[in-house]
Amino acid sequence: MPVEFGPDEFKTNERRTIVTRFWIFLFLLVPILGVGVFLWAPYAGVYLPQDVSTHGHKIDHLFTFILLLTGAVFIATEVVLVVFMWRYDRERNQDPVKFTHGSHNLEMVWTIIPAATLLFIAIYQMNAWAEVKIDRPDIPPTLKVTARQFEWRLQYPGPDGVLDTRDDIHTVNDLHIPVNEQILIHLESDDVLHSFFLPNLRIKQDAVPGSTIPVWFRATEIGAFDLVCAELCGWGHYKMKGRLTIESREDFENWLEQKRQEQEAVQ
Amino acid sequence: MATAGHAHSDSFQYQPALPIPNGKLCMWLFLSTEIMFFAALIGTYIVIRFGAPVWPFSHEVHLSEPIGAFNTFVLICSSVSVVLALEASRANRAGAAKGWIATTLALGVLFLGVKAYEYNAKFGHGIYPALPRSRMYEKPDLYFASAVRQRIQALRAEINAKGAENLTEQDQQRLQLLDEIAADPALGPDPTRASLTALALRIMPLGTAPGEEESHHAGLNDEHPWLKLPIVVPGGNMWASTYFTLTGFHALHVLGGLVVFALLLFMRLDAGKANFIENIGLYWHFVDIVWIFLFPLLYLF
Amino acid sequence: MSANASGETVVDPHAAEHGIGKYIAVFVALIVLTGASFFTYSSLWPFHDEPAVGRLFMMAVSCTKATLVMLFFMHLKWEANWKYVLTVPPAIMAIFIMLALVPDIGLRYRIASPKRRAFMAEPLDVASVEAGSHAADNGDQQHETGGEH
Amino acid sequence: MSATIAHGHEGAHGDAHAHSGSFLTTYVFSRDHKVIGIQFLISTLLWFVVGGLLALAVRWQLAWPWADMPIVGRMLFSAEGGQISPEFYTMLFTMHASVMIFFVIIPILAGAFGNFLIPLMIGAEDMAFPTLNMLSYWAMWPAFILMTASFFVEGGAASAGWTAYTPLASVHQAAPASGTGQTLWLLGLIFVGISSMMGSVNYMTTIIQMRAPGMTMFRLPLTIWAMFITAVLQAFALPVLTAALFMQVLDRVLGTGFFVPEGLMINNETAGAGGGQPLLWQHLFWFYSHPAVYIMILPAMGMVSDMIATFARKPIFGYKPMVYAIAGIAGLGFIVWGHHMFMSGMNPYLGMTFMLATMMIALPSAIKVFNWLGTIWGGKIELTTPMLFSLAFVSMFIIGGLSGIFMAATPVDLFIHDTYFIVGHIHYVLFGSSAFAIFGGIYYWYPKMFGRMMNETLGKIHFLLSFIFFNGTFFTMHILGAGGFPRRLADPYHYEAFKHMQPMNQFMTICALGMGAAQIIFAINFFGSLFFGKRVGRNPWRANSLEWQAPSPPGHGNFDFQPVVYRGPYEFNSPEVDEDYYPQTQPPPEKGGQEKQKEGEQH
Repeated sequence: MPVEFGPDEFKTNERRTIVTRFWIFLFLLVPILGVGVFLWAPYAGVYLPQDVSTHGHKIDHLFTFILLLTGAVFIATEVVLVVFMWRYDRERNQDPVKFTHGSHNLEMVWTIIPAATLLFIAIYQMNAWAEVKIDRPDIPPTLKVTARQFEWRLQYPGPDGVLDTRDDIHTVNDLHIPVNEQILIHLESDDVLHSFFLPNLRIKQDAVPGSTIPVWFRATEIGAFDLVCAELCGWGHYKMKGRLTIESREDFENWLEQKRQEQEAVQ
Repeated sequence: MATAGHAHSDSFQYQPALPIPNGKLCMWLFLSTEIMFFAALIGTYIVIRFGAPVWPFSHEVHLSEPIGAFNTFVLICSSVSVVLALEASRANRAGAAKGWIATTLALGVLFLGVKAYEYNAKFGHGIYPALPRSRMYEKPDLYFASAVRQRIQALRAEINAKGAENLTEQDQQRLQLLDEIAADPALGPDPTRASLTALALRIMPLGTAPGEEESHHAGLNDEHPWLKLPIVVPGGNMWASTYFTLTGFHALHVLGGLVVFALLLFMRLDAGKANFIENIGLYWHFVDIVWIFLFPLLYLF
Repeated sequence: MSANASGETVVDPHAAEHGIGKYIAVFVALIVLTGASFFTYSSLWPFHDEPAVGRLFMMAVSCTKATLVMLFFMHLKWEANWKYVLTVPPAIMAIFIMLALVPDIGLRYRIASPKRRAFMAEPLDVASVEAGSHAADNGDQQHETGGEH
Repeated sequence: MSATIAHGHEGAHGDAHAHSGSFLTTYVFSRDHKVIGIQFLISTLLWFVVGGLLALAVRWQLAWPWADMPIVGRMLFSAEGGQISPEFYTMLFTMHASVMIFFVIIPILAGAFGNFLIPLMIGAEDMAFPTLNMLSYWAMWPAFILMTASFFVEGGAASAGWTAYTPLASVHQAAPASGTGQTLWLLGLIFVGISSMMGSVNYMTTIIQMRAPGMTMFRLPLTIWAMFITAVLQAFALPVLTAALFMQVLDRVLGTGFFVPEGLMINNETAGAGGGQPLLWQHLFWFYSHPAVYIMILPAMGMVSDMIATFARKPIFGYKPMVYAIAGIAGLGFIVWGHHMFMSGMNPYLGMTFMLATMMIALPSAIKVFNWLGTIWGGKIELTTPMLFSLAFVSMFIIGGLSGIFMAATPVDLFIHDTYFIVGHIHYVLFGSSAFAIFGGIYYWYPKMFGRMMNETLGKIHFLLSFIFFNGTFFTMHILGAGGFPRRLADPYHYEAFKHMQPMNQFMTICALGMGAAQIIFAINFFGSLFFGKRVGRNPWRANSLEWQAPSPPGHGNFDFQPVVYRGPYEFNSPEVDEDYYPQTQPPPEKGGQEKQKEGEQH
């Protein structure tokens, strides 16, 4: 009894070679364009933004390290896929099919090597994580950030140097910090979840209502950057935008004093 | 071969698998999903309860351990009766099986009845979660005082709305009582912490911790049920949230079992129904086990 | 098939058929164990100062009761090994999810904000009220609740 | 040809069974697993259209924010002059994700393919509980109706993201749209959960108890293994979500305080009792929703394994490691949910634990990819449409899997969390992998479902356009994310730093439109082939597994003979036989003479 083939393509072999080559080329485009996009990205300015923190380079380094590692695996596997498609195409491959159910040794190899690599990455990154989220500096808070729909409320200690007293200085969406100093922020939320995201400082932390979450960093360069809300907080999420100004100690104190006087003038 | 398609059920054979009927396997798998369902609920209760700064003793929320224990007893009895129904059905004693199923049904209804009585007692004391907020306050603070004031005003307005000439003697007494409460120092211009606490205790005295001696003195809300003044139960909101959620979902499971038992009463429960009774029995025992954990967690801890 | 069904070691699933006496025994055991939970409330219970002991005791009693129900009423005692496959993984995961919730939810007041602390429940300070009421407010309060004092 | 394939005339056979009940019991309230599977397939494909249109609207806003939507804009938002309002934008991406995850990918894999394939592939005449199976489909309808209704209630549909993070989702005052719509959303998902629960216990029972004689667990096709493990995942993880959904409903409706801390005031109103913790929701939600990611990919992996072996004409490489990898993914999948919460304020030590487990879950995925490559090594590859989709699955899954490692590394996640990197990653896994496998699966099993072939040329055009436009849409998301581009912003260009990324977004939107248009070809092919497709015999692809030994389409009861299984499902090009395939039911050659064996005699 004749075997019933489905599609016509298998009965007639004309045009098939060209068509097959086309598909293989299409799959080859994946690694080529994939790598290409990542090579092009820094030139297009769509890549890790300028880093102005002391810990940021570790994160960037980890990112690059993982990118190179996964990039190598990506290129290798995609190329192997394309080569196999080329080599073992039905028309091209005149050898008999390799009738095998697998290889125990190969399985061991490609289990143990990735496992060791992954374990290495896991351990390699722990220090960076601890630096950002665990090893909290033992200093009084520089300021308190309270997120609410849809603004950032910032509260600096007044002349007494203590938060939550009458002489506190309040600003909205205007975050100033001194450069090259350890900053400790107490992050709170008044209503829903928000996320305190400073792309240039490689800082991200959700603000959770009911909790005070410490955030610490040290900025290394003077400049103005974005403060972004990175957790959906309602319809106005997109406009919950703040401005981060990193400035010298003097400028910072002048600004603080100016704010204090403005505040007193109102009261 | 060509005719095989017409009588599949008889002709199809399957690879030997677990030596139990499909229905029983399915029931056990269903019960493992139920384990996870109650694990989420009970786990939530445990972390919320033991993480809370203060949690009410059962007497503070008018929870009666003997009633809970009685309900435990009822469920254990119903577990025995359903297992006896299974035995009777396996022995092909359909009448006896139906009797035991009817007993189980009656015990289940009794359980739900007791549950309803308990719920009613809580509702009567104002212990329930409600939007935008219930009558329960976590601490005797100014919010509480203002809520009491508002309630008193609302009651006054309600009585006065009848018009001065229509007031009965009872209404007069009520107005008098409201005036007395309004004169409480806690509702005055500057209440102290102690006076606010005193007001809270006057409205609803808290129960006693286990092991302490019971002292029964009724609060305003108990003496005059129409008052329905706000109350203070520290930790009461989360207590009510978890208590009603846990017992509520358990009661729904009981109800589900009872529906099946009621349907069973219309069938002939001979040996042919034994597997079915075994499956519903498994479910019923599971519901029993959940209660075995809920009872100490909610009533005795 | 189940003529020799009295022994507990028989693995025959029908062994339970004539074991009504066994069910009664389990029933009695369950009642006694429920009573044992209540024992923590009696004045004879020696650990009133340490509630954790009583709670552990009650949980142990509950686990025993649940095991009895599963073994006898749910016939797990006479089932093959599939019973472990179906009951142990959910039990492990049930405990695991509870444990995983402890650091964030069980300890949620560890990093509570000042605002949260301000609204947080706290035990009623009954002692201060009693001290105050016996001194000054006694006369005022007597009218409503005096009969009880 | 073996006797098992030769006998039986499918046309006559089909007729013998088709008219046993009325139209209503045969096609609507059917208890036949194949009809239920096709019902699931059609329903979910319709929701696929809905979800896709929502996605296109999201893309429109990202490319040209506040621009009038052409044609449909005036109809939909006449109040805003044809613009998408920010409230509506939050609804769009919320409902896009909810629909795609809960109404498309999960039900199409578990509901449609699971239902159709499980009894056929294990050699059973139907599911263990046909009525329960029917109920699991009809339990989806309340969900469909509730979700549809939620678009039309006051305030609009759910808008707190598909993750429904509290308190935004659980407090009425938090968002104008988190009113009735959110409650309906929660109730809808509860029904989806009930449906999945009924389906999963049924699948497990069927696979354990109703395999044909000789079909041992390690002779099951990988599709079935994947379906089995998926069912286990659903059975154990879903109840936790159901409990959490109920708690959020209670928080919203009754005023319990599970997810609300003390003293929470939103828009000057008290937001409920208090005493709970917002992170509780995230833990319970991700306890299900992380395994759900595997629920959405494992059956696809199984189906792809079957297709790749068939079209490489070669046994699957490392069958048992593949099975163990599926089980490993499932096992680890339960203890990695916290990696969605690294930035959530979770205890950082807990985060470290979750990070270790998360790293390890990349391992079984890697093993699977290597085994697929091993399978096509030394084969004779036939580039049919299903095979193209399967190879695309492998190619795309490599990207999706590798990009996951970035998120698993907690310090890197610190930066890319909640950026478009995540969006790219999830779409490579869910669209590039799962949806491509679904398309492949439809092309592959369509002949079995309807007895006709889908058009190969149209199929290949569909593949070509989908593949190109898919990558055009989603690959660039990775570098957008590396640039810090946050997700869920109605107007990202509000920030100076992201303004120069708008042209890239426009390119992506154009690709997305192209991808949407490509699906029209698929729809034409799918529905056209019902009437004009070429009729096929039992085994058009010359595959081994049991479903291909049944008539196409199989009649009620599936098999017109008692299937007896002699070997695993991937014995292609076996030296034992002359043909390049070796059906599971074909007796070994030494018994070749006795073709008319009585069922179950020996194996």
